Amino acid sequence: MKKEIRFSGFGGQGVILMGHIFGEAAVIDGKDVTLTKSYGPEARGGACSTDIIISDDRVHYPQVREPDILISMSQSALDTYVSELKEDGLLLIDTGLVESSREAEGLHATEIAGEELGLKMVANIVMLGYFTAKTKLVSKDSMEEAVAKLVPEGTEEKNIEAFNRGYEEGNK
Amino acid sequence: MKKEIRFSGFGGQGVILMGHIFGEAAVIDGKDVTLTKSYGPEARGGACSTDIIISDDRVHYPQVREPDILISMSQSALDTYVSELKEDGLLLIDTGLVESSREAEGLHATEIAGEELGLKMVANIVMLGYFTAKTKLVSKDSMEEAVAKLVPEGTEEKNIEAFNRGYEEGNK
Amino acid sequence: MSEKEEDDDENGSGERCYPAESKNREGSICVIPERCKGCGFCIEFCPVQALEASEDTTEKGYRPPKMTGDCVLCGKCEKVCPEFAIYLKEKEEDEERGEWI
Amino acid sequence: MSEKEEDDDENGSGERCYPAESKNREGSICVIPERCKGCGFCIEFCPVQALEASEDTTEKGYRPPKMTGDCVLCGKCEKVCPEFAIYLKEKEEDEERGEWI
Amino acid sequence: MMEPGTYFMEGNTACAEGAIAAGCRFFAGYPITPASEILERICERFPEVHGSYLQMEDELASIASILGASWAGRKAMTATSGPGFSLMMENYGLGLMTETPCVIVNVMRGGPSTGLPTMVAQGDVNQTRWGTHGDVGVVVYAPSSPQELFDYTIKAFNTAEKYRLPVVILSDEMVSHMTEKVEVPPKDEIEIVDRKKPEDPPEEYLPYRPDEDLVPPMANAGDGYSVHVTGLTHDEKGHPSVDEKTQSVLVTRLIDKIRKNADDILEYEEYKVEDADTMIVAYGSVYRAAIEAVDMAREKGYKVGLLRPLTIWPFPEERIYDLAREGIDSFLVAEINFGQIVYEVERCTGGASDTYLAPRMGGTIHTPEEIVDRIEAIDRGEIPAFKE
Amino acid sequence: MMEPGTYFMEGNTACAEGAIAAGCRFFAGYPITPASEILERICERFPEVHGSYLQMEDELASIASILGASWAGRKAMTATSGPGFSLMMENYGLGLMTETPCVIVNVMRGGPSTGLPTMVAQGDVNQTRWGTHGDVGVVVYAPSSPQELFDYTIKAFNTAEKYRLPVVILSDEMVSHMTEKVEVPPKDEIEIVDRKKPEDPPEEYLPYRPDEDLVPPMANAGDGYSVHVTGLTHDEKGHPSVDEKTQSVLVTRLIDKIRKNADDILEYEEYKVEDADTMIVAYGSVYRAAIEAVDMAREKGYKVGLLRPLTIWPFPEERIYDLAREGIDSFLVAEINFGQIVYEVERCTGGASDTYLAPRMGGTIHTPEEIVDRIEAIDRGEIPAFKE
Amino acid sequence: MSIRKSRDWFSPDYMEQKSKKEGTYGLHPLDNYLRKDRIPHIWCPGCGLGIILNSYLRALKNSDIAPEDTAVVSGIGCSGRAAGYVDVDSFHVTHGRAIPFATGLKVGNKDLVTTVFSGDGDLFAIGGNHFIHAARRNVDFNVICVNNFNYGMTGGQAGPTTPQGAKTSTTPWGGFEQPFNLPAVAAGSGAVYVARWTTYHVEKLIESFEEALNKQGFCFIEVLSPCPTGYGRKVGLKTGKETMKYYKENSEIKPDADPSEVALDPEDPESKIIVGNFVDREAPTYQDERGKVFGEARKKMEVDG
Amino acid sequence: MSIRKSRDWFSPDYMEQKSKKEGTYGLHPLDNYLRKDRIPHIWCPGCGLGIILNSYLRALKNSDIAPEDTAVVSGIGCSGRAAGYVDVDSFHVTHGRAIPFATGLKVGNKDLVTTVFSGDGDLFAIGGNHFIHAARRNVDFNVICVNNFNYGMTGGQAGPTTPQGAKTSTTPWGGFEQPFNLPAVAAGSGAVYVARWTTYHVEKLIESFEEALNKQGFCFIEVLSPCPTGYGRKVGLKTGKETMKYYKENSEIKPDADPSEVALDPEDPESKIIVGNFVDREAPTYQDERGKVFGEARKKMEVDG
Ligand SMILES: Cc1ncc(C[n+]2csc(CCOP(=O)(O)OP(=O)(O)O)c2C)c(N)n1
Ligand SMILES: Cc1ncc(C[n+]2csc(CCOP(=O)(O)OP(=O)(O)O)c2C)c(N)n1
Ligand code: SF4
Ligand code: SF4
Ligand code: SF4
Ligand code: SF4
Repeated sequence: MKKEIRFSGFGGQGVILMGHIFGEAAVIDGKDVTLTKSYGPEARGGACSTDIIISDDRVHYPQVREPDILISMSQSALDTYVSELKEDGLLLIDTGLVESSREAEGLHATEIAGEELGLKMVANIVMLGYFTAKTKLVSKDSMEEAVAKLVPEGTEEKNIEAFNRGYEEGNK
Repeated sequence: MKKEIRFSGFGGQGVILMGHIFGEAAVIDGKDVTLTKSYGPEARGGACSTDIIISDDRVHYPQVREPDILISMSQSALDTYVSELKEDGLLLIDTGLVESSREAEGLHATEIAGEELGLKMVANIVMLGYFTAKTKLVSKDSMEEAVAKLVPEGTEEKNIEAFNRGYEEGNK
Repeated sequence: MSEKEEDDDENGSGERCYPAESKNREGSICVIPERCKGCGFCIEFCPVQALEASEDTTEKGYRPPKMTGDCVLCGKCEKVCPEFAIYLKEKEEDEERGEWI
Repeated sequence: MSEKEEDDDENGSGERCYPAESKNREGSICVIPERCKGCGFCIEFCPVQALEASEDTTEKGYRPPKMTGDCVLCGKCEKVCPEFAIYLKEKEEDEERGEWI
Repeated sequence: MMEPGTYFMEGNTACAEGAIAAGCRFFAGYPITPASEILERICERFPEVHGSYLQMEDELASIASILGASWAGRKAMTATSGPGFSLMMENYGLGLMTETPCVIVNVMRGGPSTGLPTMVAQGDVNQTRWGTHGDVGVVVYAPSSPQELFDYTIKAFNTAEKYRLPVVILSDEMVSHMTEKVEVPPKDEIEIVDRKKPEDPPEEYLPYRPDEDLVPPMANAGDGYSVHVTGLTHDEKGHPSVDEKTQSVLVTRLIDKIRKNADDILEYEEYKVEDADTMIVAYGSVYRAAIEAVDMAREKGYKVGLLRPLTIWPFPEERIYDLAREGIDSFLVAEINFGQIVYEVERCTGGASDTYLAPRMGGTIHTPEEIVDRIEAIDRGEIPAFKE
Repeated sequence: MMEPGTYFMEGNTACAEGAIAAGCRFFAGYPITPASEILERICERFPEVHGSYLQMEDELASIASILGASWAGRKAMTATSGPGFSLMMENYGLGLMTETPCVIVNVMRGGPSTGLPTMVAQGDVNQTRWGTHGDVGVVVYAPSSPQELFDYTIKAFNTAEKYRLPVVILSDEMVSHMTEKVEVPPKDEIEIVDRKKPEDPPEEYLPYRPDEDLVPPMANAGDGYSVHVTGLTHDEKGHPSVDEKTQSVLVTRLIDKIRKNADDILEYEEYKVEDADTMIVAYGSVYRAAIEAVDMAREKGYKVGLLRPLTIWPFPEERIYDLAREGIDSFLVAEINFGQIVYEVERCTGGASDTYLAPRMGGTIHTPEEIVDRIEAIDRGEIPAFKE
Repeated sequence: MSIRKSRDWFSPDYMEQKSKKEGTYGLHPLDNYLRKDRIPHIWCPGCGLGIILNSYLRALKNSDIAPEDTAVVSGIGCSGRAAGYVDVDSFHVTHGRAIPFATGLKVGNKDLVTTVFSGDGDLFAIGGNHFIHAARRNVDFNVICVNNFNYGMTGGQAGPTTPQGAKTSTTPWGGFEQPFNLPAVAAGSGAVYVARWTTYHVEKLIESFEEALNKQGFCFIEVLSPCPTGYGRKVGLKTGKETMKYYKENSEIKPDADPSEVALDPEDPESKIIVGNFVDREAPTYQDERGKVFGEARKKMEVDG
Repeated sequence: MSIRKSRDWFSPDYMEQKSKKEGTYGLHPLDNYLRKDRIPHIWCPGCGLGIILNSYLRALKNSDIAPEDTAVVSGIGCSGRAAGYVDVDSFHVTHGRAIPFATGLKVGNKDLVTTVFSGDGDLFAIGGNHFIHAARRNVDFNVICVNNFNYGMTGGQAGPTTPQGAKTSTTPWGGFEQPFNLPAVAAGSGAVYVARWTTYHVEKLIESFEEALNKQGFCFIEVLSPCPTGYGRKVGLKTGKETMKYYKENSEIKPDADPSEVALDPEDPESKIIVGNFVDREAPTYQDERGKVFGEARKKMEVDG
């Protein structure tokens, strides 16, 4: 098994964190995983993305070229990256923020986070839950462990809740 | 014709100037000439020397190894350099300051300068006059021109006098 | 505050101009939305609170200012704007009052 | 000034020591000729002009100081000497006067 | 030190952790993309391990202060990128001349000049060898992953201590900003080398008299040896000398110290070399594309192997020489520059193989396909052999 | 400018006079042995020619300010030796990246580090090419006499202006401190090249769009072109870009600018090459020993010739390649270092000849006898061919 | 070669023509001074740099100086990007070297009104030596120093202006170094004009820039500026607006304050940010002094033949 | 490995043994502090450097500090050769970098009483930035700056302390730059101890060096020193003696003078060389401050687990 995944959105949505949580979980699961990100001259603003390659064997070439899975949390991110998605690739979106002409699955993560959970900030974790359920690339347990480890101190519970909420949606 | 010449003495005697005057004269005479000097970490003190190679043809290798002519204005300079003088080389010394076990010609330049001419400083030029007469490597005219050009402004006359005094001695 | 009327987009650049007058002077405050990064300086430091963030967001997700109050044409907003996104356009140039441009 | 007597070269190092006394103290001023570069600082700044350049030159052509006057063992010369070529040697070390070493 | 275990760690973080594991307790630096995370990690971790962190006013100061700290007995490191590395060139030379153990990390980004600050390149490879004035012998490691950044930072400290010199870790933006699994072994499984101390008492100690391995034992400041250290040409006592002989003895030894110990220092890896007629040469992040390129090319029927220098300097020159004589028809050097190591490869083949370059000016690393395309093009005779 | 005529002049003085003759009217420097006399001569002469002399606080400032002055339209120069040259490496890169015409003199002395400040060496040869981070194309002249220092300083300015780059004059202590006959030609016999100015009006001018010769015309500051100059990767407008393509186009052009114009820039001399089977390669002061060595060796019956690069970079690689194939059995490189140019020679021979080194660590230049001895030893098979 | 006389191109007429052709006529009044194709700039939302650039361009516009007689030199950093946005001859050089580059530029062409626009890190960390030497020499240019209390460009590390105790990426446990008091360094090194303002004080800033543009000699203006991304975030001033408000509420204008007494002391909650034009004195510039000596030298040479 | 405890070797006993063995016992009382095999040093006749070294060694001898706890760091220059003559751990580094090297040395081993002994060019031309930053940080070491008004080692060129108007090898027509007032630069950057003396004031110098050796924090002592070869020769003070006499006649001791008011003004024949200990204050050192922050960090870590 080897998959290329791109998490994308705009700065501030916690897109990089998504990649790190997923990567951490993959390591817990004993996979080989490589995370890369791209930087521009701006300190802030613009589309932003994290790329992950996960594999049972050693990942050599580290760059994602044609993602198997693209997660888009913003319209501009979708517009920038969708053309690179593999033909039979999986596209996951925040349906509240993004419209896609290409077939996509998703949920309104921002709304769930903001309205149901009362913390808009955790939309990325909701999406991660959804993504985990949809892809089954890593175990739920490892993801929860990784979430708890990497989110800011004191917000663990809320984030696990968010993760499970998204996971639920993904399993529907 | 190609000759290697070393002017030596201690710092402050104007040994470097001797080389420059001679070199300048050689250029006026249309010779090829290369002057080199060696530096140490000290700004002042110790034995000091100027090396000249004069030739009718192009001087390539610039360093003097076995001088044909050694001029020594101080004992320590003589002691340092005399062993390098060619076997049939010519040794010229200030007889008042230097004692040589090897055959040498010379004059008491410092005394002539100080007592006859009233300016100890011009001992080097007295010696240059002597040297010019003894070696005939360059013309007297060119030497006089070079002396006038290179000595400090206002001292030209005194120096030409010194030169001629030494030249006279050398022709004796 | 009540919404101010907005001038036509005169030059096709997307800019929005809000007419205003103060004492003997007439002019407008123009906003170039696609330059705005929503820092809110213009709104915060307007001495008469004439500006407010608009509801609509730019392509990059920022909410440029719009005029809702009575602008006194002081020019503070154009000076504090780090984005060259808002400026004061005078109707007639008045030599004597040149200093407030 | 009259020439002072010179101590023996005690240790074969070529140094020259000139005995002196002042008040209750006895000692000598020693010169290590081969270190001297003839700057003349000791001679110039001796408060009692006890030093003078000697006639004989060192190998490098410098004229080290010799004592010709009445040294008061003040230690100035050893402090202004840039060459560590002159120093004050006390006959008996007097704890209380340690500071003038 | 970190608890042993498996971590998901960024390359720069792994480098900082490797340094701490190696015993580095002095770090001086000046921020620069893409090396800043090394500084930042050190800052976070140093209180715990009682290390001294100094954020200096510039890179000149950073390197000068790690040399000072090394003489105070600390294991010391600095980290920078191209522009800062260029500023370190004078004191890199001082460190080499005074045989001062320390580690310099250069995370390469696009050059020349300010270039592409946030993007990968490999343009400083020859600078590590020739960047300072005068002749020197150097040791440079080029890791390819966070794990190797961890491991080779430890190794760099060990080599620095063992051979008394500033060792360079030549990372690149891709390797340093990549996050991967890093295994941190238990403390007692990590080999740590410390500098040789003198066994002679001070009155007999000659701070620059080498042992048989050409390395002189080193007394730290404060050890009571009253060492004198100078960037001037110096004799075994450490005293300056303007003697030509002293110069020759000293500089020859500095170079031979590396050359004659190359067997111990040199590291390279090979992949599928047995039946190969074409060898890719690649290092750093490009190695990771090259290894895939080998397999892809082999699928297409090309007999391709891979030589990957882990020490850039010393360079595996003899190995290349031998390969060239043992049936390798061509070497293809893939590097993110306009040709640096390729000159060395071409020289080492002695004309017995053809040498080709797959250049790239910086921004991203080669794709494996790109390297394979190059192999095919060479095969079709479309690419002239490398000649500048 | 000096009156035309024949002078007895020190190398450093000749260099300063060459600069003045070339139109240099801005000089910034920081004293260092053995280059200080260049500064001192400039200081003496600049009031007369209305030049601007600045004694800067260090070498970093010196080179930065000549780049600034060049953009102000001045012909500008700085002079230093190894330690200062090492400090200039970052801004040497800026000058190359921004295509700023100027001249840098490096009078080599013994290295590494402070080394032998008052003595000759040739240890900075590879530094001129690889000393800054990233890939660059460079031009470096190595004169051998005061006359050549005069002539090649003028040429360096011309090349700098013509190809828009900082050109290096690599002198050495021996050449710079030697006094010889220097012929100063009448003004109208001296060729002076000035930078190309744009012919386009400002609104059409693209400051980094090259002409066919790969060199873009240059508008000075104050000319009304509103140029933007940056050390970042930039497009033809001069605007920064993080685009890989832009990087590739720019850096490739910077290197090709030299490579493709090498026919125009490259200079070397040969001596008694016709029937030779052995070639000495030497430059700078060592060339002067080598030329005598050729004659001495020939007297002993050896068929020896001499190749002397006057431009070190670009290097006469094709010529060596050809010689190696046309019957030269061996090349003997005599340089005052532990092997720098010898690597290049060995590479260029492509294994068709053997390459040998006559090294020297600094202090004095080779004697002709020493070189001849080396030739004899090679002949007797006592010296292994150069392989590091 | 046929170079049109450059001066024509920058005439108001020419500017108008140009902007009309580009369809930007009637847009922002500073657009003619900006490289419009590079706007919006890369600076973060809420960053103060745009305000300072805005003020500088206004000052330039207000002054009588023709843009083609003007040059801007920047080092590396967020602030250093300023050179890339001004539509005059502009130089974005290496980190820390803006001042010596500007020295060469100005000494090379005395008619160029030259401004160094750069960051506190660029000018006082890596570039500190050049600063004090240029001030000592009194080279005739202006230095606008954007002080955002950290290295913005590289991710918010501590620098020589970071207040003691502040948390930054390289002082996660709090800073432990004394910061520089920049006006004191400038005045102590010889600057003839020394001012400090914040981005809140735009009118004063414009005035100050104008004064500097018109003044001979080494002029220094420190501008405190919000960096919400790098610095603000970590010290509890999350947005540019909060920082601007902080400046508004905590500044005290004290013209002619002794520069050595205007150190910022954030640990003292009572202390104010002292702003104002602290120094404005006359002194011969480097160029004047050199001109004098060289002039006399030439006279002497003539006399001596 | 068997390393004898180093402390024994420097006991007075050991020193006596050593010097007796070498046959130098009874010679110059400072010989045990000198690398005798390198004496005579390379400095010119009449150079003041030997006096300053002499004073420094006397101060060291007077202090309670054991030589093996002492380090000397020099840059490049005639002054920089000092490190080569003191028989303690001594470092002769690159030009301008003595201060950052010493920073690493001192921070690396806080027990080493560290002195930077270097020239005005080394410390204030090429090394100026490091100087002001080390002073700002208040790193705990002493800086002895030999000011001979020029670059001696390279042949008497003008530097940042050369008086305006002075003729040197690079100002043959007279200098045209304002020199630094070094005590002001030091005090302004944060030095806790600032003094100036001349080589004539040997007793004061020894006292000052002792004070600095015993003080915590960044201490700066400027020593005016004759350089007959480089500087004196060209300004009419041909010998060291003449310069020393000049110092004697033209100095005025003004302890506690404001450092900003002690600039040397040789163009004013009335003006005096103001000497004295100008600043002596207490302030926490860099090491103290970092220790505090790191200590607290460690506490916090423990609490946080
Ligand atoms: C020689 C060198 N060292 C380090 C850097 C990395 N660097 C770029 S900008 C910068 C600091 C910028 O800080 P400042 O001048 O305060 O500007 P700001 O970004 O805060 O506006 C640094 C350290 C560099 N480009 N070059
Ligand atoms: C990088 C570098 N630049 C220049 C030099 C040349 N250099 C050696 S000493 C010196 C100046 C010394 O002046 P100062 O520090 O005042 O000491 P002094 O010799 O006067 O005692 C210079 C410029 C050098 N060694 N290294
Ligand atoms: S000040 Fe400018 S950028 Fe900020 S909100 Fe107002 S218009 Fe937008
Ligand atoms: S000790 Fe004092 S009195 Fe005696 S010679 Fe020396 S300076 Fe003169
Ligand atoms: S990082 Fe700071 S200084 Fe840089 S653009 Fe952003 S807010 Fe401005
Ligand atoms: S040149 Fe000057 S400073 Fe150097 S040793 Fe001679 S007198 Fe002393």
